[in-house]
Amino acid sequence: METKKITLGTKLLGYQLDNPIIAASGTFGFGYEFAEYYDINILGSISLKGTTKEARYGNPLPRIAECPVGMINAIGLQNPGVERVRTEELSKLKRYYSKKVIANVGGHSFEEYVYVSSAFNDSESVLAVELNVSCPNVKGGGMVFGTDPEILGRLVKEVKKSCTKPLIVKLSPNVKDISEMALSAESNGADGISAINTLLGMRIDLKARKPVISVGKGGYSGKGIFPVALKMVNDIYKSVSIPVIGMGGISDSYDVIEMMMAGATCVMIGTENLINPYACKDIIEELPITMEKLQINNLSEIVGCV
Amino acid sequence: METKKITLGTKLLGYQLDNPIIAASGTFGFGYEFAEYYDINILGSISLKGTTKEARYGNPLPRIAECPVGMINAIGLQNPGVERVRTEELSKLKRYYSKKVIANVGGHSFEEYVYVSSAFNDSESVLAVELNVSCPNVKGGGMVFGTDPEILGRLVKEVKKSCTKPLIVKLSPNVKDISEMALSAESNGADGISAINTLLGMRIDLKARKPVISVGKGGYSGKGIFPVALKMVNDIYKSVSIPVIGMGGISDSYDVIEMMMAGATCVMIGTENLINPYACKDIIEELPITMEKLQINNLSEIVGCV
Amino acid sequence: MKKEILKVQSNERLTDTIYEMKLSGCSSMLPGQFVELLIPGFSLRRPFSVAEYSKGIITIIYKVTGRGTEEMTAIKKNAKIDTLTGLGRGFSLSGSEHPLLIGGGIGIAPLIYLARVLYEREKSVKILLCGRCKNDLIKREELKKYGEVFYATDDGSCGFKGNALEAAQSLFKQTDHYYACGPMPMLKALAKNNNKGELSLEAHMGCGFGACMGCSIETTEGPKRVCKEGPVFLASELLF
Amino acid sequence: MKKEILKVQSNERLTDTIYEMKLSGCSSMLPGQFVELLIPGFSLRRPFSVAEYSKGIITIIYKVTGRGTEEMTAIKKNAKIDTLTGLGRGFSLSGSEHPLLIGGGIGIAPLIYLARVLYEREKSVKILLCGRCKNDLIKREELKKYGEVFYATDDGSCGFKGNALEAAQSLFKQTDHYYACGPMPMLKALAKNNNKGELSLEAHMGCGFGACMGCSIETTEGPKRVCKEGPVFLASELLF
Ligand SMILES: Cc1cc2nc3c(=O)[nH]c(=O)nc-3n(C[C@H](O)[C@H](O)[C@H](O)COP(=O)(O)OP(=O)(O)OC[C@H]3O[C@@H](n4cnc5c(N)ncnc54)[C@H](O)[C@@H]3O)c2cc1C
Ligand SMILES: Cc1cc2nc3c(=O)[nH]c(=O)nc-3n(C[C@H](O)[C@H](O)[C@H](O)COP(=O)(O)OP(=O)(O)OC[C@H]3O[C@@H](n4cnc5c(N)ncnc54)[C@H](O)[C@@H]3O)c2cc1C
Ligand SMILES: Cc1cc2nc3c(=O)[nH]c(=O)nc-3n(C[C@H](O)[C@H](O)[C@H](O)COP(=O)(O)O)c2cc1C
Ligand SMILES: Cc1cc2nc3c(=O)[nH]c(=O)nc-3n(C[C@H](O)[C@H](O)[C@H](O)COP(=O)(O)O)c2cc1C
Ligand code: FES
Ligand code: FES
Repeated sequence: METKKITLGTKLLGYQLDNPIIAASGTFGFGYEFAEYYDINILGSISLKGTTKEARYGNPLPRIAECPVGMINAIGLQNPGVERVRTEELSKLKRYYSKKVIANVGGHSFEEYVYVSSAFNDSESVLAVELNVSCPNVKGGGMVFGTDPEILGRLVKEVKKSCTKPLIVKLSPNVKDISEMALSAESNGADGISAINTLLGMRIDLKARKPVISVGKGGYSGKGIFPVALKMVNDIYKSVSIPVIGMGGISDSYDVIEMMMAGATCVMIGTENLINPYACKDIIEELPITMEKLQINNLSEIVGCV
Repeated sequence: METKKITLGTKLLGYQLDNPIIAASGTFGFGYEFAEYYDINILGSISLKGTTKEARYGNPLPRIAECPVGMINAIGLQNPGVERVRTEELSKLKRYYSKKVIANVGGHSFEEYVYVSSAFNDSESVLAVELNVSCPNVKGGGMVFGTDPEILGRLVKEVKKSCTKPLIVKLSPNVKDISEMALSAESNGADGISAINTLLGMRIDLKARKPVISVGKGGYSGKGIFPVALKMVNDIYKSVSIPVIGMGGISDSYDVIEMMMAGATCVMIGTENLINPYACKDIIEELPITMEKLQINNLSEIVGCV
Repeated sequence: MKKEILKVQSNERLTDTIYEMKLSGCSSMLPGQFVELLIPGFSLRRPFSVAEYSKGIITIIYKVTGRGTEEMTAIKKNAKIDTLTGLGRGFSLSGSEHPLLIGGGIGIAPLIYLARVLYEREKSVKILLCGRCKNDLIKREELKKYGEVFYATDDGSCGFKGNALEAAQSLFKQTDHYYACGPMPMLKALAKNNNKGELSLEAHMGCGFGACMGCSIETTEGPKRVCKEGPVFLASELLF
Repeated sequence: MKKEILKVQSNERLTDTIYEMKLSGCSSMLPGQFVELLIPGFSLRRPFSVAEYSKGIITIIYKVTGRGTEEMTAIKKNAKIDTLTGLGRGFSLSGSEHPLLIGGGIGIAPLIYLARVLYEREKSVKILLCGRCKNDLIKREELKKYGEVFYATDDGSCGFKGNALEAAQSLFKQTDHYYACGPMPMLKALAKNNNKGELSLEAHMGCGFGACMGCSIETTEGPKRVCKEGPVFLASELLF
C-alpha cells in the first residue's frame, strides 16, 4: 500500500486540536497524574473531573462495581470545589500540558451551574465549558436538568448569559429521545453537544444480597454501552448543526472511527483509561494505521458519513 | 457442605412452573426446533416468537450486527401470522412440549393488538399472553405504545376487555422512567410485567461506511445490557405489586439469581440461546449448584431481597 | 446440528488473504453444509462452509475480510474451538449426471467437497473457477482430480477473460444442472440466466440454526432461512 | 506505577481457599504497595498486596472470595498477565526500632515482605498473627525468621484465644509503632484503641492509580484515595 499523508488534525469550536482524542471527564483526574505515565501533550484535549461550587467528598464506598464488559460508578462528583480547581488544579496541570482543556461543570441548581461555569471565564487554558447535566449520581442533582428538555433549555440560556467560554452540553442517555434534548440545548445557545454520559445500571453482591454500590444504583460505562452511544450520537448529529463530541465505550481506534462516522467531530475516551492507563496514547498511535487500512486520509471526510 | 433439598419450583400467574427459566421471545423460534438439541420439557416455559395479525416477512437483510458483547437485531417481527401460529405452530410444539407456553403478541394498532391477543383465548396450551409494546424494529409499530404511559394504559385496558388469558406487558427500556410505564400497565389491568426488551443501538460497517443493519438501527441485546436490565427490573419491582419477569443479558445461573434478587419472579433467556443452543439447559442444570454455593434453598426467598 | 469442541490440526496461509484450517473431532458434515466457529473475544459465531470432510476432520478455507477472520489467522495448532457443526441443508447430490460447478473467489471452497463426492459417485463433473485474477483461483490442482476444470478471470491472467456468466455460457449447454457459490452479483447473474441450478448463499447470522430469523430471505415459497432451509437454494425459488 | 506483562512462575494452593502466586518481570515494588492483575474475561483489574518481592519476582497470596480469584486458581505456569505494578504508597520503614506487625487472615500477606525488610534493617520485630482458627495463620515458619511471632485465634486452636485487639493489648506496651492489615472491624478496633500505627486498607477500585476517585475515603486531612495516598494510612488520620 502506498503511504499517503494522513492527518489527524481536527477543529473544535474554532480551536485547532492535534487530534480528535479527548480524555473524558472523571476518568482522567485533573490530568497531571497521567503525566507520570506518558507525555500527555499528545492528547487532543482533556475534560477535567466534574467540578461543583463547593468541595464535595461524594458518595460512601463502594462506589465501583464491575460489569461483564464495563463498570458502574457512583463517585458522586468528588472534587475540591471550583475555586481550588481554577487556581491549584489548573496550574498544576499547566506544568505538564501546554494545550487547552475542557472544564466539566456539575451542579444541583441553576445558581450553581451559572456560578461554576462562569468561574472559568478568565481561565486562559480553558477551551470550553462542558455542562454535565446528566450525572446520575448526585441526589437532587444533574439528572433532572438532563431529562426534561424545557428545564434544560432554561438552564442553557441562563448559563450562556454569564459564561463567556464556548458551551458544550453533555447529555444523558437515560431519556426516551436524546435528540429532543440536543435540540433544546442548541436552540438555547449551546455551542456543542457531548454524549453520552453513563446509563443507569446496577449490580448485586450475591453473598451479601445487597447492591454492590453503596447508594444502590450508578452509572454504567465502558464497552457494553458502545452500540447505544453510537446510536444516540447519530440521532443527535442528524438533528442539530452544532458539533457533537461522541463517547461511550470507545476502546480502540476502530471505535473512534465508527463514532466519527456516526457523527462525532471529536471523541472522548473514558473507562478505557481506567483499565489501560495508556489507552489514549495507544489509540492516538493506532489511529493513522487504522485510517490507512480503511483508506481514510482525512478525518473530516468521515464525520457523519453514514 | 451438607446437601439440602433445593427446589426450583416457581409460581407464575397462578401456574406452577418447574423452574423459573423461560426461553425469551424471538430467540427460540416456535420452540420445537430446539427439541432437536435437547428435551425442551425441562424448561419452565417458552415465550413464542412475536406474532402479528397477518404473516410478515420483516426487514430486509442484514438484520443482525455483532457488538462487543451482544448483538443488534432488526428482524421486524417475521412470523406466519396468528392464524397459522395458533393452528400449525402450537400443535407442532405440542408434540415436543407438554407444558404451557407464553404467546408473544406484536402489532401496530389497537385493533391488531386486541385481535391477536384474544385469538389465543381458546388455546389450552397458552399460559399467558405477553404484549410486546416495545419492539423497536417495526415502523409505526410497538415502540409508541411502549414509551407513552397514557397510550400504554389505554392499550392494556382495551386488550383486557377481550383477552381472557393472563396478560403480561413487556416493556421497553428506551424510556426515561420505566416504572411509570409499569404502573400504567398495572393500573389498567396487566397481570404481570416482563422487562426488558432490547435497547436501541447501532453498528457501522467501516469499509462500506454505512450501518450494518439494513434499516439503520436495531435492538441491542445480550450480556452488555445486563446492568441496565437489572436496574430497571428493580425499579419496576419496587413500584408495582404484580409479578415481574426479568430478562436482558442473562447468560448463566449467577445472572439468574442476581436478576431474581433485583425482583424477578421468573427470568427469560434470550440472546444466550443463539450463541449456545444449550444455554437454557446448562442454566437449569447449574442453578441448584449455584444456589447451594450461595446457601439459597428456595428461590422465593430471594425474589427482590436486595 | 451438534455443538462440538473441535481441535485445530493446522492453520495455513494459501494466498495473500486466504487461509486453510483443518479441525478434528467433527461428527458429521455434508457437502454444502457449514459450521459456526466461536472465536474467543467475539460475541457471535462465524459461519464457514465445509471445504472438505473426511474421518472426522473438516477443512475450511477462509478469507480475511474483517476482525474475526483476522484473529483466526493467529489460532495455533491444538487450539480448541467451540463449533456448531452439520448446519444447514447442503447440495443435492443426485441432480444430474453432468453437473457443472461454478465457484467465484472464496466461493470455490464448498465446491471442493462437493466435487469429490460427485466424482466418487461417478458423475462427469465440470468445474468453472472464477476470480479477479489467477491468484483468486485456489485449489486448482486438487480440483483437477475430480473433473474437467475451466478458468475465468477478470484480468485474463488465467483462462477466459471475463466474468462468470460469460464463461458459463458455453458450459451451460453441456449440463442440465449447475451448483454455484460466490459473490452475490455473480449468483444473481447466473440465476437470472439459467434457473436449473443450486446456489449457496451468505447472510449475517444471529444463531446459525434456525432460532432467530436473522437470515431469512424471501423465496417463491415464502420466507426461508439461509441457515436452516439453506444455505443452498434452487435458482428457481430465489426472488432477486 | 508501571504497566508490565508478568510471567507466572508458580501458582500453588496454601490452604483450602488461599493460594500463592509468583510472577516474574516486575521492575519495582515496596512493602505495602500493591499490584493490579487483569484476569482474562474480567473488566476490572484485581488488586493484591505484594507479599514478597526480590529480583524482579513478586509473590502474591490470595484468597478465593469470588469469581475473579476463583478463575485465578486455574492460571498455569508461564501464563502472561497484564499487570500494573508499584501501585500506592506503602509502609513507612523508619518509624520505629521496635515495630509490631499485626495481620488478620489474608491481611498477613503484605506483612511478610515488610517483616523481612524491617529485619534486614535490624529492627526488633514482633509479629502478631490473628485468625478464626489455626488454618488462617499462614506463613508462620517464614515469619519466624524475621522476628518473634505471636498467635491469636477466635477458637483458641493456636495461641491466644480471642481477637486481635485483645491479643495486641500486652504487645502494644512493648512498641511505639504498629503496622496492621486485616478485616475492617479488626483495623477499626485497633485504630480506636491505639493511634500510633499504620493500617493497610482495601476498597473496590475502578483504576488503582488515582484517576477515577472510586476509592476515596474521608480522612482528617480531607479525602484521600486508597490507591494513591494509600493503601497504607496512619491510624491517626482515619475517620471511622
Ligand atoms: C453459510 C455461510 C458460509 C460461508 N462460508 C465461507 C467460507 O467458506 N469461507 C469464507 O472465507 N467465508 C465464508 N463465509 C463468510 C464468512 O462467514 C465471513 O467472511 C466472516 O463471518 C467474516 O467475519 P469477520 O469477523 O472477519 O468480519 P467482520 O465484518 O468483522 O464481522 C462482523 C460480523 O458480520 C458477520 N459477517 C461479515 N461478513 C459476513 C458474510 N459475508 N457472511 C456472513 N456473515 C458475515 C460476521 O460473522 C460478524 O458477525 C460464509 C458465510 C455464510 C453465511
Ligand atoms: C490494596 C488492596 C490489596 C489487596 N491485597 C490482597 C491480598 O494480598 N490478598 C487477597 O486475597 N486479597 C487482597 N485484596 C482483596 C482482593 O482485591 C479481592 O479479594 C479481589 O479483588 C476479589 O476478586 P473476586 O473477583 O474474587 O471477587 P468478586 O466479588 O467477584 O469481585 C467483583 C469486583 O469487586 C471487587 N472486590 C471484591 N472484593 C474486594 C475487596 N475486598 N477489595 C477490593 N475489591 C474487591 C473485585 O476486584 C471486582 O472488581 C486486596 C485489595 C486491595 C484494595
Ligand atoms: C469513574 C467515572 C467518573 C465519571 N465522572 C464524570 C464527571 O465528573 N463528569 C462527567 O460529565 N462525566 C463523568 N463520567 C462519565 C464519562 O465522562 C463518560 O461520559 C462515560 O463514562 C461514558 O464513556 P466511557 O464508556 O468511555 O467511559 C464519569 C465516568 C466514570 C467511569
Ligand atoms: C433475534 C431477536 C428477536 C427478538 N424478537 C422478539 C419478539 O418477537 N418479541 C419480543 O417481545 N421480544 C423479542 N426480542 C427481545 C428478547 O425477547 C429480549 O427481550 C431481549 O433480547 C433481551 O434479552 P437478552 O439480552 O437475554 O436477549 C428479540 C430478541 C432477539 C435477539
Ligand atoms: S441465523 Fe438465526 S435463524 Fe438463521
Ligand atoms: S481506584 Fe481509581 S482513584 Fe483509586
